[in-house]
Amino acid sequence: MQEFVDGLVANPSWVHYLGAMLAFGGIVVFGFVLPIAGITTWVERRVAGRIQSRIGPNRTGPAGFLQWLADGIKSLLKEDIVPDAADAPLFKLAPYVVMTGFVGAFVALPFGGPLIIADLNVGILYITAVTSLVVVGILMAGWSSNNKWSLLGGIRSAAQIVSYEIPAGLSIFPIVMLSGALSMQSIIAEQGAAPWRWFIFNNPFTFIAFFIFFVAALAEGNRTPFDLPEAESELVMGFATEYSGMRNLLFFMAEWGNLYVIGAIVATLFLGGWQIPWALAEHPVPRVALQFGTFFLKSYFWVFVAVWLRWTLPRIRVDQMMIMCWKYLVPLAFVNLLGTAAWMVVFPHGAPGVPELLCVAAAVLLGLFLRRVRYHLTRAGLKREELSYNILATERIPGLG
Amino acid sequence: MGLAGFEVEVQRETRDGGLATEDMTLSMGPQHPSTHGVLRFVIRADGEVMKEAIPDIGYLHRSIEKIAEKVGWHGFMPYTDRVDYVAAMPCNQGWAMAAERLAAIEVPKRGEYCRVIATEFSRIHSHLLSVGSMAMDIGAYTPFTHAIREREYINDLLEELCGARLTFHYMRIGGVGWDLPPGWRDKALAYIKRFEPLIDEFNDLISWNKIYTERLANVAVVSARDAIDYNLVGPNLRGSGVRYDVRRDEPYSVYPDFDFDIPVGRGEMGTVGDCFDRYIVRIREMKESCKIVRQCLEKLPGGPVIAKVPRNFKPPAGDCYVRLESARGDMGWYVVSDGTAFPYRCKIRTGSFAAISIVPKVSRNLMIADLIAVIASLDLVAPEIDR
Amino acid sequence: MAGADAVGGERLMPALEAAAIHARLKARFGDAIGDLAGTRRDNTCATVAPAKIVEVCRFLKTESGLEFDCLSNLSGVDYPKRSVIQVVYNLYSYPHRHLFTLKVDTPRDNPVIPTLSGLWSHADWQEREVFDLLGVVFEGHPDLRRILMPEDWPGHPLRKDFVEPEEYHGISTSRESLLKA
Amino acid sequence: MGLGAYLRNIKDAALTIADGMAVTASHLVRKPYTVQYPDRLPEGVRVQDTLPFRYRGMLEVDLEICTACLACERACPIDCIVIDATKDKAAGGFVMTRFDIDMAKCMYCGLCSEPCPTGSIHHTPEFEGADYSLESMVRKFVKAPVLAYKPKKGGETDPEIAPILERGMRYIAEFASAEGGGGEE
Repeated sequence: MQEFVDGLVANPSWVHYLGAMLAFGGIVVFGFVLPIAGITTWVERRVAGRIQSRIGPNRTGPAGFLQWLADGIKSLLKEDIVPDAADAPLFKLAPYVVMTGFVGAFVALPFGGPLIIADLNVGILYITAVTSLVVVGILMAGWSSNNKWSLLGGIRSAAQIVSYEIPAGLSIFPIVMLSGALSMQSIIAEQGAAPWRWFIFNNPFTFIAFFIFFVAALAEGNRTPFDLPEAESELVMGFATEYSGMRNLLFFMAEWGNLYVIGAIVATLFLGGWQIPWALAEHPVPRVALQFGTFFLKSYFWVFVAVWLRWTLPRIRVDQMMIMCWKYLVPLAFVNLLGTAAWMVVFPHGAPGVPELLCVAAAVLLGLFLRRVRYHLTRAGLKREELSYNILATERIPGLG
Repeated sequence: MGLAGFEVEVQRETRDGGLATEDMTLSMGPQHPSTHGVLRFVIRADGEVMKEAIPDIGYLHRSIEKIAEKVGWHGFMPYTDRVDYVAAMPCNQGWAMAAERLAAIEVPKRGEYCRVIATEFSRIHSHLLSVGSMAMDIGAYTPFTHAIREREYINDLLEELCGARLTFHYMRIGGVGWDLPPGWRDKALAYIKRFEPLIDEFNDLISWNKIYTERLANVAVVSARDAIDYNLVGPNLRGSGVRYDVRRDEPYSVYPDFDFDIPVGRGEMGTVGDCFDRYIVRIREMKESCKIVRQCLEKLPGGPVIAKVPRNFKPPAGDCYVRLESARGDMGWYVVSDGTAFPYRCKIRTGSFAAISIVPKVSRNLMIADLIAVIASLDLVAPEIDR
Repeated sequence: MAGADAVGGERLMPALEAAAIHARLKARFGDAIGDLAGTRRDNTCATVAPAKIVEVCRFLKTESGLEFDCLSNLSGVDYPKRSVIQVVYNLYSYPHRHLFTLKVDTPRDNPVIPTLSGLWSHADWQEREVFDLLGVVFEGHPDLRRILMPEDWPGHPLRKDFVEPEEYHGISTSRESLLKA
Repeated sequence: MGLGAYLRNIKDAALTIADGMAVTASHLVRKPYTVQYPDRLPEGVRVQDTLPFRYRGMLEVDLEICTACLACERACPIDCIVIDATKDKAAGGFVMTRFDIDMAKCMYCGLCSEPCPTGSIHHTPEFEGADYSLESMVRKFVKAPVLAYKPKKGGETDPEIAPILERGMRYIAEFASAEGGGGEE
């Protein structure tokens, strides 16, 4: 960045550097970060439609792909009302606090070998810290809109996100212990490309730690079954009841963006990030592209799983949410932490056959699950032409009146 | 409407640390996403835990009982669909039975069979909506769309039978308006064969889900004695363990010809009479209704579907109290006739009116999220409460 | 009470005919009970003096062999010709599966009946509805207010001589028909 | 809550959530059920044509076979049908000057089409009745005063009235099957 600015301007002062950084930041945010949040909305609405026997957006752009752009423009044009009883400054500031929480996390996400904005040596610690800014924004929104439903939503989100930071943090520690460093790139470097070299299959404790981290991350992202702060059927719209127009969109863009951040962190910590099996050292561009592709696929698979969970499970109640965190997730997370520590003492260089065994066990579990899916299909008595494996198909079930 | 009658005295406690806490008074409704129809609850809550939930009804009061006195006996039949538009057929049947009992009209066998088919389909139709919207109130949106998708099939069948999708106006005094159209019988049988496994799929998706059962078990437990005391009827009563169904215990129409059993709450996930029991009784009742419709379609006799009833219908003076099993339980029609062409008085006692009167009792110390579950499990529907 | 034991569903105790029920009532309360009227099972009824309605109902509810544990329906009927408002109680017994109807006549200009909300909890709301729509005052009712109509609604709609007010708080209650002659 | 219950809770949660996800996964491969009304229907298909014969949509009156007997006006519980017919010796029958139906108030109950002797007032499968003003919701069927139809003894001979009458009779036959008991067995 320094040489780039020196080349451009004769004797650059700090103003030029600031301008260049802001310009670069703007390009990255508006060119990459916000479209990712938008594309996640499109993935969610198409998958949700398919699960609910309907189609989902398919009018704007090819297969409805530009739906998020249409929503964005619509929200920009919509009037955003600030209720006069609301505390205006806080009310207006809340969405931007939430957005900084979401966009800030992209700094340390490793999209490829060289493709990282800043390879901080405190990578995962920084991301955990930045993503907890979201709770400040939501609480601010809930309290400042001076509406009882929003207050309830805000308080719920404070209780939820703060208490789920603990199991999330605790299940990151085994990975950090295994890789010996906090920086995201070095965590990935410790893992190999092959599935049995990933940290998830390293030992049974990290296998369980993966699920605990995923559940806790869902709670932090306010995703079902933990979407209590913005529970449509109970609190009208939760903390976002009084918001409208662009402010409302900022909240939900942050929510879907956080969903991608969860996918990215899970892919980095547990699934070997952008590691690809082939070296391809001599031609770097396809190598980086391939790395970026594998990272993208891995994180989007877990975004798909989160969406799939959202359209299957009901919502948990506030007290059950606290019980689940403090009585189930936190103790298990401690067990995993101690287990991994003991594992590293017993097998300093990794147990010989355990990763492969765990990999096979996971494959068997997946097989059982697919058998159960086929059982549901046969029981519902669906004929061949009522099925279609193309998820974007919009053609209707034949034979319906 | 104001808050007259709802003055909730606000308790201000100062706990030991000198910190003053105050109860929050919330008005949930009449425009609220999960009060089914226009219902309003004034809630006094300490944080999330409710101290009191006072229902405030009357927003959908069209005074159907006054309209009955203005339009003739035949003219009131379309209005009975509006008494409970979620399950309209039983209401038609109630009014028709009341008029037939007053004028001692004998409905031909095929007409009674058509009525039973229509009522049982309307019961499945209403239970699907109730079960689907209950899952949505607890937070799962997919079961709602699956339930509504199955409900659309029944809409199409009933649309072909009587020409309307919600307010059917299918039955007439003395029988039913139309006979089964040709080919309808096979479509109905095919639908039942396709629908029964989908109930099990719905159960696997949501009913046995741990989060769902945790949200519903041991919530708002109603004992059998309280249920009878508050005159809870239908699935709400059977959920509390009382095995009572008007179709079997006070037989009317041709129900004695069919055999079906009465599902009762057994407290599988918690205690007998909690929200889960009322919900699971509704699901099992759908299967029973499928059994009845299948037997009905197989034993369908020939002959006319309506008796000769004069267009200017004047039943002899007198009164009658008809009870029939609607989707929301035993619906009582008290009808008085004074021999003229206009009904003198018609009082409709419905299941939801009794069910909402128990909400203040069961909703003490529940959480706000539970109140939504209680409203959904009691299957409250605004038109039936306010009439 | 026996109501709950009917959980098994099979009829625990024999159902009494309306005449038998009426005979026991007559034996107990003498002339406070009118004679048996009605042609079919569902409308066999007896009129009861307003003053005695609470004892009669307590007797019907707690007497072994009767046990009417459910007030199935409570409706008010306005008879301007006899200048009387008649309140009809349809009682039902779950253990016995038998039903009986009581009718109470009160003068139309000042209808007052003792409340039954002490005996059956559902009577509370049903009486409030009859008060709201017909203006019958139920003495001793814990919370006698209008239930369906707004608090300040003039008159009682289900009375035969009710004339709907032109407008309510500025909102007109009628819309001239579009089908002008 | 003993350790057994603790572990059983976790097992129940895991198994039932997995089963629920299996059901939704099976839906990922099923085709949608929804019709893309109104702009992406299959070629040449009009939704109104797919509706069953008995569908009670917007009302329509065939003045050619209307005998001005006012049966429908009496039968309507909402009084949303108004007919002005005066006896006119010169024209030899009733002359109708007005036949209005207020479609805004109509509740599509079908009570008017039942007593009609010739089936002239009947429901059509048309359901798209949205309009810009309440006044325009009033359907005025009589443009110019018309002589009421008198059913002929030996059946209709006039070629362009016969098909209308035949359609009307078929509409009534649908109800007649209610009386006549023409079930398909």
